[in-house]
Amino acid sequence: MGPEELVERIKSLLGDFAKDIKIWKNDYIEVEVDKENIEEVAKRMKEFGFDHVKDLTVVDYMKEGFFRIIYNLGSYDNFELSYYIVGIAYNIPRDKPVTKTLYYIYTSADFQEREAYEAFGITFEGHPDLRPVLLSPPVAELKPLRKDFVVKEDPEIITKKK
Amino acid sequence: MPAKPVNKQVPSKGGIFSKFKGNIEAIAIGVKFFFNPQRFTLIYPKEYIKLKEGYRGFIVLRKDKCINCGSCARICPAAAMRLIRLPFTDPKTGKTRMKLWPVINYNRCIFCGYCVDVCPTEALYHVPYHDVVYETMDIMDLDLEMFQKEPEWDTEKLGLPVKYVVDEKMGLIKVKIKEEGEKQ
Amino acid sequence: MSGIIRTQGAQVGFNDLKLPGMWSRKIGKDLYEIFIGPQHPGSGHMRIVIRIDGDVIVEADPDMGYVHRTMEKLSEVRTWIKGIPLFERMAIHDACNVTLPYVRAVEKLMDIEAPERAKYLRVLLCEINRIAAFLYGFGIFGVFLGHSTMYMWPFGDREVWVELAEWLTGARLTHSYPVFGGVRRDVPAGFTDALRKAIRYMRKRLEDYRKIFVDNPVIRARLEDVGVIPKNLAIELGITGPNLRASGVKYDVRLNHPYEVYDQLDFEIPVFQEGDAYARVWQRVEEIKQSLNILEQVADWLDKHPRTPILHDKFWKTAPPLYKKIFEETGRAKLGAVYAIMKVPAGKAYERAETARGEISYYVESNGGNKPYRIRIHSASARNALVYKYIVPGHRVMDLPAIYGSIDYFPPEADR
Amino acid sequence: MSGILDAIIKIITWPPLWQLVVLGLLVPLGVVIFILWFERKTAARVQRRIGPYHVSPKIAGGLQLIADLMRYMFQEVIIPKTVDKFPFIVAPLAALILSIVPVVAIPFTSIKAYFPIDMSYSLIISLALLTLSPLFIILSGWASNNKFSIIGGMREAYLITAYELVAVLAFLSAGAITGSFNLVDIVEAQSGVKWFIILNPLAFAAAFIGVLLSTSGFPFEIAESEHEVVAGAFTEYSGLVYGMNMGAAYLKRMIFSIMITVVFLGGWQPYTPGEGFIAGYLVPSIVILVKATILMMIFSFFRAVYGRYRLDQALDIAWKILFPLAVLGFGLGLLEAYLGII
Repeated sequence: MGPEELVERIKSLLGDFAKDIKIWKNDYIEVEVDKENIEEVAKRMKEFGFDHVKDLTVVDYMKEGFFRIIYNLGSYDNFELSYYIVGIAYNIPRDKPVTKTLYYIYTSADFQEREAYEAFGITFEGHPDLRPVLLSPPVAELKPLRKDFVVKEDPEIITKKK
Repeated sequence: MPAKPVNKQVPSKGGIFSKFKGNIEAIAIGVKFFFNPQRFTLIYPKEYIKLKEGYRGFIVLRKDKCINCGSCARICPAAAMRLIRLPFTDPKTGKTRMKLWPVINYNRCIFCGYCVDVCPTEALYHVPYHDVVYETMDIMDLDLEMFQKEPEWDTEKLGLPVKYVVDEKMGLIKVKIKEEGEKQ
Repeated sequence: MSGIIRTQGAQVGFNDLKLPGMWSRKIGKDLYEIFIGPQHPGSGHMRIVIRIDGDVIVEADPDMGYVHRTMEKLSEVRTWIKGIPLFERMAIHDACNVTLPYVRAVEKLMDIEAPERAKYLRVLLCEINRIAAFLYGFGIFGVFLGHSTMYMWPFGDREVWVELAEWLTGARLTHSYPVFGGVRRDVPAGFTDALRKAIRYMRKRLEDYRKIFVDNPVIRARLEDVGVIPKNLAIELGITGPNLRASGVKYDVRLNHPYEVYDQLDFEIPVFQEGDAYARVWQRVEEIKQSLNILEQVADWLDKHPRTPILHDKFWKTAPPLYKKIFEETGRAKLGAVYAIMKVPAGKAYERAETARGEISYYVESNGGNKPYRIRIHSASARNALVYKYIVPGHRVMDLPAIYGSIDYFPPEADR
Repeated sequence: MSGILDAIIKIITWPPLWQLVVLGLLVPLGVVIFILWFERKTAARVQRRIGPYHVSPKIAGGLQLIADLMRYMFQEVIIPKTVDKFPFIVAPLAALILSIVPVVAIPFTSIKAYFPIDMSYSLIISLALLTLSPLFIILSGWASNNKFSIIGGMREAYLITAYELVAVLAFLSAGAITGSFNLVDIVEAQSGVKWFIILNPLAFAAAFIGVLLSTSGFPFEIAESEHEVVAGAFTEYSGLVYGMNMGAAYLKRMIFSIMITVVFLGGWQPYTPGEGFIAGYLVPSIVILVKATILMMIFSFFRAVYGRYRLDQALDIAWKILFPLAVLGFGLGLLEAYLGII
């Protein structure tokens, strides 16, 4: 199954929910949806054969003012689908980072939603155990993966010592 | 030809006989190694491993080859390599100019060897050892003069050089290297 | 979905005991709470909070993050090449496997591909790393079950593979071997012979392992029917790697999304059906055997083919004569200065690879600059950590080390 | 002059003192130190290592154990604030003493003059004393007031129920064969090659595994299992007190080994005690100690080849395999007594 064919099938599966579908580098398909429909989309994708969340990525577009939440779905059981990763992406505003959890559809998203919560401060409504997983609570409050948390990496390659 | 999945089975649980056999086998192999231990321990300060050529150990600068390009400092992932501005007198023209020279901070170095690989004139090279002792953290931050010397390797004075050779029976065997490079 | 025990009652920010800066929670009166870790001999750099009723665990809460090094954030402030030594610190004994998808993702964005010889060399180091990592896992597993010989033997035999990796790359563990467009060194003279010897040695040793550990009745008693992950639950939780295949799922990135030259090599993906800790041990034994097969084929290929450039033409065409001379003499491919200031075209790429502990995936996004815009890593151990929460409850306290060891959890990899 | 010397020798060789201090404490202590060294060396050989080496390379690291002993002796003894101090300190001491005491009931010779206490129920007395010391391990775990200690203590308590009956039954089967609970009679009955290990291998196997269980030897090192309960009941102990705890386990194993030697391995047979101190007391006790040491070496070899069983599996083994085995051994003993093999 070529990527184009998969895109067609996803289009017919999701109908109007899919706002935009892009193919990146032949094996990564990014499907843009709306925040409101995410649960329905996830349910349909799971029935379609994408049975687990490979990873949950949040990208901070600080200048544009939104977070892009991407559930990268993969398949274990279906050999043809397992070649592809489908990223279900939707945007939420930076100043109100609240969204719905997919924990009850994809159990594999459990810790990853906690990670997104600690690193970006995104609240997943309905997640039963939303607390930091890697960071300690005081550090998690700084939301370290947001772009406005700046890490000072010494860019200077010329030293003045000695 | 791609990989193919193959279904496998764990051995069945078996009865008392297979349990008995398992116990006997375990004890037998224990006894076998008890009488023939096959060890290859390195007795460290008394022996040391003479590492192979190409080992990424400490880094030394050949100043005469350096063209002051700064690539090494730019590629250093740990920010251990830095450039320092020092006057340099050109032996041909006799003019003195300020130039940028690399210096290394071994507090930070991770021995990835990118600097050596990226150097366009092979002005940097690895010495094949890594067990060097510095007395304080300060002197690990080398200056240009120290950076040109191979660090002092005390292990060499204390012990005998050995090397490990991959062997079919033992895995690794310890081979003593004689002074002249003869093998025992 | 069935069989999953969902934790109840935990709310965001609960702090029953009013402790500053930490979460705390009251537990039932007849429960006993034990902290396994982080300074516990039975844990790695992590903590598992278990609540036990008698000898049976009723709830387990893995508390990771003790070796979190903010790799995703750090990579955003460093140039592209600096990511390689950074990411391989996730699992230093599995360095090539862990960094390879990152390198490949960046190569995808740059639309380049490594030369064939470099691909074979990558596979060579990947499989050496895989075997070494499996042996490492066996060692930890052995000591968790109190079997000290199984601790020492794999660690000693791992030395063979570490020695080979050192010979090939110049470093015992953190090889930083693959770079964008190829690898850094060609095989030294005499390497393939030593490799073949090591392969034959390892095959023999696996039989020894079987006798003293895998078929040992004590160990079998500890592992059989312990930590069973049924197939549907394994898929649901997104378990990965040998743990997944031991549960009967035919999924291996080398099979489903072949990378480098894995589609040209002849090897098997062993799959077990039982899904218990004992099947996971056998899974690893079988995978070592397959890795040895792969290594044999790679050694044959390398013997047949003379030395050709191991960096992509984009980098190697412009290389000065000195570089080519050094490559001919020593096999070291020197890197062009462009690596330090390289820019990667804007775009997104998703790449994964099969490490010793399972699938690692990288989401790489570039905005065309000399630094990544966003890199998301999800490592195998991080995915397997769900096992503690969903599989451990219902087992006895003494099963915890058995399950911990059998899923080969490696905290530094999970914490990133 | 010679009178004083004689008096001193007489005091030292006074059977109760000699037996308790020399045969009960000093010699086993020496054997335990040797066994600890042997255990480490054995494990090292099987595991392709060198083991203790750097302290004294010429005698294969033999002084390493002395160094370790010194370390335990001079280490600070930390008594945490939260522990119950009196039982915390007394429990390991009591456990240590109780592991040695059974030796007063074990005869090392058949000459009556050299019995510390002459009694006809020595088998039962020594067994009863031997099974006392684990109570104090439970006590020390309890007194430590630490979660791991309490779990370790509870595990020990479970194990007691498992091995006590097995060990007692297995040893008593010797009494069934001979019709006497006097250890001297039991040894005398094993003259020639009629050792009870040959006559009654079932009881011997049960006793052997029972001893492994009771002294937490591999594969039954469960109560101190490092990977769940840190050091079990001894988690909070340090320094000399910890060393006492550990020493008690090994001393107990030594005394158990002596018991097995006497009951199953023919005691001082094939040697027949003669007249005088040396021929009548010293040589037979050496024979017994050598046999016991070999037994100890076999026990410690298991460390190199086995992991540990789970607690419930150990109990399973004890109740489902060892207990029937011990009963069968007892029955076999009765049968042999009935047939008059002895």
